[in-house]
Amino acid sequence: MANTTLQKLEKLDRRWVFLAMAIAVAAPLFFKLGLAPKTTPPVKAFYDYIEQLPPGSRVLCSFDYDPGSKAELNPMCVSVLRHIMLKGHKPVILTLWSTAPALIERNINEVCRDEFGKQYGVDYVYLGLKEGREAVMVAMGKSIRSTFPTDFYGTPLDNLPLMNGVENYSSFALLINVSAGYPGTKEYVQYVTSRFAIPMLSGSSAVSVPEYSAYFQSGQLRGLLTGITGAAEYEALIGKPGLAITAMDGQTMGHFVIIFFILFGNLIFFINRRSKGRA
Amino acid sequence: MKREIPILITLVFGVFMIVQFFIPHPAVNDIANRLQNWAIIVISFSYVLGSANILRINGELVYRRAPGWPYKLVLVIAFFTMATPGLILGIAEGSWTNDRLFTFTYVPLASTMYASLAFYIASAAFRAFRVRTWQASVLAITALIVMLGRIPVSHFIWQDLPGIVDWIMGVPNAVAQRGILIGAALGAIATGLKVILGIERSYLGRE
Amino acid sequence: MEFFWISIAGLCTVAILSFLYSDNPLYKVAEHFFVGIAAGYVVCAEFYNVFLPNLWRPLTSGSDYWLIIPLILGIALFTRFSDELGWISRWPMSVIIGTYSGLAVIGFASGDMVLQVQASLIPVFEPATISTFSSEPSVLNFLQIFRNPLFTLGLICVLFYFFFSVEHKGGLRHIATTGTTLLMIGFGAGYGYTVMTRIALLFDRFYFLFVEWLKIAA
Amino acid sequence: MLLKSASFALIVVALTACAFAQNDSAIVVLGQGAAPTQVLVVDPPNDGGEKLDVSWTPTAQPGFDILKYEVLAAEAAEGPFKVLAEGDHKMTSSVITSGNGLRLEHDHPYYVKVVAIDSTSLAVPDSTNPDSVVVRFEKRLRRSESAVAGPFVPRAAWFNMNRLNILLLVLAFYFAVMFMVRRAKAGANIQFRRIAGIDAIDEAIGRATELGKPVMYVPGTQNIENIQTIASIQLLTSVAAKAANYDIPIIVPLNRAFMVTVAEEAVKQGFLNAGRPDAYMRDNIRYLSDEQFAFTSGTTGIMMREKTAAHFFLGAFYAESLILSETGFVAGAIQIAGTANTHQLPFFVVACDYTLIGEEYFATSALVTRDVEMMGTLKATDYMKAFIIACLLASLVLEMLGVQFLRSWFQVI
Repeated sequence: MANTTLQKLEKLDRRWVFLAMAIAVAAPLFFKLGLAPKTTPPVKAFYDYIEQLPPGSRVLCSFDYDPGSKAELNPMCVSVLRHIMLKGHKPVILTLWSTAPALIERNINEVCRDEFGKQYGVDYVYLGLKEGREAVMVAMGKSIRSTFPTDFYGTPLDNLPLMNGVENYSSFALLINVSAGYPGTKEYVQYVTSRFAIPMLSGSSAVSVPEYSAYFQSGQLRGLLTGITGAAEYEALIGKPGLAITAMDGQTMGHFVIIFFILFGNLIFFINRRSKGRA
Repeated sequence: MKREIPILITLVFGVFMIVQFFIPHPAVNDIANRLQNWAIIVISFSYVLGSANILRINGELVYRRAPGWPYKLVLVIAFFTMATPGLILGIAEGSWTNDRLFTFTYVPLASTMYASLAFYIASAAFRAFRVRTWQASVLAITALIVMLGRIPVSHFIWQDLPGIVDWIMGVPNAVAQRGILIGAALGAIATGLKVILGIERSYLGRE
Repeated sequence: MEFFWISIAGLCTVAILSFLYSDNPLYKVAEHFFVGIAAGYVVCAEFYNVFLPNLWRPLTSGSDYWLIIPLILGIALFTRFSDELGWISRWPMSVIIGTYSGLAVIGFASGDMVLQVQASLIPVFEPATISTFSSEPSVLNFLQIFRNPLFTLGLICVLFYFFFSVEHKGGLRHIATTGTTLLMIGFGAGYGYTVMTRIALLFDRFYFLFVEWLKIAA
Repeated sequence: MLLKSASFALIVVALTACAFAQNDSAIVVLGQGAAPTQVLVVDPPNDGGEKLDVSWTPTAQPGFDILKYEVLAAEAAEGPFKVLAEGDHKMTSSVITSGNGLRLEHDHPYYVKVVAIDSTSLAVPDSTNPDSVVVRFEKRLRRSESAVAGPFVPRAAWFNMNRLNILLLVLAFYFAVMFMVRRAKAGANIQFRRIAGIDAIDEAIGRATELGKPVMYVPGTQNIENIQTIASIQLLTSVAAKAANYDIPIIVPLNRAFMVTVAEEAVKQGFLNAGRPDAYMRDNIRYLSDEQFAFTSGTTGIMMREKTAAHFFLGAFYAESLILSETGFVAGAIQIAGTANTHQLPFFVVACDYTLIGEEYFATSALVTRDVEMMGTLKATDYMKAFIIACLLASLVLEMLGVQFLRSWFQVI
């Protein structure tokens, strides 16, 4: 009897699994837990690097994600911009993902223009999208002006005071890449940091964190925001809680559900295998 | 003519991309930079080609009244709903395409597509994640520790857990990733060189 | 008006999620609409961000007539649609392939091969880790002792797994096995972190559905 | 502390600048007072002649509260000078490059000067009361300029010596590849260890044949310029040939329009190699969508509808790997995966019957096709790996002895 139930469970319609997942992740929206993560070394290194830059430093930001990875990386993009603004640094922002320009423009307007009241062209610049992936990264090492003749709004770079004197990577104190995949942090490490002397920080989708950990360990990355948890730690560090911290409750529940499913699935598997063996 | 010129073009572009790394002299670097900027433009065209191809294929299906053509028609209509006002009025903030169409259709559609992966990962965890070998058990144990250690309640479970996960990520994981990176790099370098030198030409197809 | 558009977004979300129950026309409409919108958006994005600033303006203003070459190459890509002229599209294809192959050789050589090897050229053992552990015994300090040995000897084991000239027999099998174990730890970490990403994306959709759209949760 | 003083200095500069914006420009002092002495300009080696290293000695005279330094350059001794670099009072050197409308080019002469900026109090008559003898003290910025140094001519290098190590490694690798390929072509017996993945490929096709169901081959989701895709296309020809031998269809779903011709050619070639060109079906090479998830659901749709019995996921994969491999697992198909995209490997390892990890994937391509070219390359890659392992072993000894020769040799930039 018990065995047949377990055998049925092994072939359970996956829609029940879907439902369990949905309930677990959605429940914290109705019953708040208010969890906040503790800072981990890669996130602390990310935060510290921006903190120690002299105020007014020019920072090159490449935000490479799309609506599909927005949930994880938009909080990072917003927090990075906030932190840069809080420290009085001057971001020059671009993207290599063709569906990113609108998402990033909204963040820039919300943070730089509305929240901090900074002046476009003087305190921050949005270069927009350039297609070409690695080719763009290397081309910017020679001349940002020939790669980006105008900014996102069609203004020639010469008319933007912040771009005055900007030639290539050497005009920047730091490169920050928020990356959902290809092209992103791996390519910036391969084609930019090992070619042009510019320190780099990365905010990465958690999927790529294990791989980028090797770059962080070797010093090719000076700091690493590790997925949504890293984004939440970073929000806590800069003192501006946002969506990433809100997400921590659902995150916790979701992890528990997956852990449960792995253990439970294997338990059934082994019990069934043993009973089959006896039979 | 049909094979030699493409191989020559690959050689020229490939060689300049390599030598510009070693030769800083502007005589070489300026040409390499120009070639790069050309490549950026051609790549951009290739994306438009991709879109045009989607349109062509689906338009044809609608024209032929192929099975499921009404859906293809939805696709074609969606294309023009985005592209027409987008090309005329622009896609910056403040435009209809961006503030309405992109924000309220593209963004939720794309993010939900990716979000549904959470369900598949759950179902895969339950139905496909089987610890049948010792390799899989090492993988499973690490995965469980990492998942537990990366949630805000981890230090309640065991105070050292977050630190252990930091160590796993920073040491054994980094070592494994490094090994893979080095191995993959060698493969990539070999293939890259062979493509440039015209030894590897399967990308050209068969004549 | 705002609620109307948010409801459209809500409908899109529900339409895609409905696929989890079973494939249905609503999902198919949403999916095709999505592909069409995406294709349309890419055309606009390329037009405003690359075609106009990098090609059209410099060309028409006369600042760089050489750009006629990538223009022709770009247009030549479209010969792919023709059976007789399709071979012309290999020229621009070769531009793309040549560029990426050349860049890849250097990128992988400097970024992944040389610098990653360099980071493991460290002493095999750090005596200070022992003294730290003996003065302050803890699990974490114990683990730190293995840091340098893993980065040097451990890396050799992983590389040996990818060494195809020697059969993994006898004592060598243990080296390869250690390599595989380390690889599996890496993949386990990968699994855990991917779970993190996926759940983050899902939570965001629920946040949208219940908080921003239906406003039934706070 | 450092940060505080730096930001304080900046605030002082900003406030003084604001307060006296309506006044005449700052006072300029030449070659004395706070002016830096001994401006040294060096042309850095290994560059394209677009940089100059400038260093200077701060004034030895006490009593100056220097706020910042500016480095200026010009094409002529008499100017106009442009500010190319600036920094706080602690700065004593800087690398200058093009900027501010001045282009630094190789083989052109440039003149350089360094300006120290401090604030000073200046007595001025009280302008509100012209008859008064009372003076006010105003704080003003004072610019103390060094003597103009120059001309300096940056030279462009024909080789970046810092990158010699990479050139040597790439060249050594290249010659090893050429040498081994030549040997392979000459018929030398090149031996490799057994890779279980190769047997797995045959087994998978055999299983599909038993069931009489089609094979599915997904060559990744990236374009042909991706090196993984290129390797996958080579494997595709072999897998297609095997499928043709057993007379089972091979379905290739694609998510790049570009890939259609390439995949068609590869499969056609495979059928030709197997002597079954007649069995080739163009309709089985299917371009589904450029959009990742439309492609994924299209591919899983094919799995469900056509009950494909063997799945090959070989190439560059992203998020779709999970759905593809799970759907295949549940459908009971035998699955072989191979990718160099590390982050997708866990899902393949868990849900596939055999997974080719990273370089194993490229090696399999060589061993399956028995292509002398690729076999030679694989052998050369092994030599390179042996070299790296040797370096790691050597460094175990060297580093313990405190010799860091190897580590510095592997330095880049």
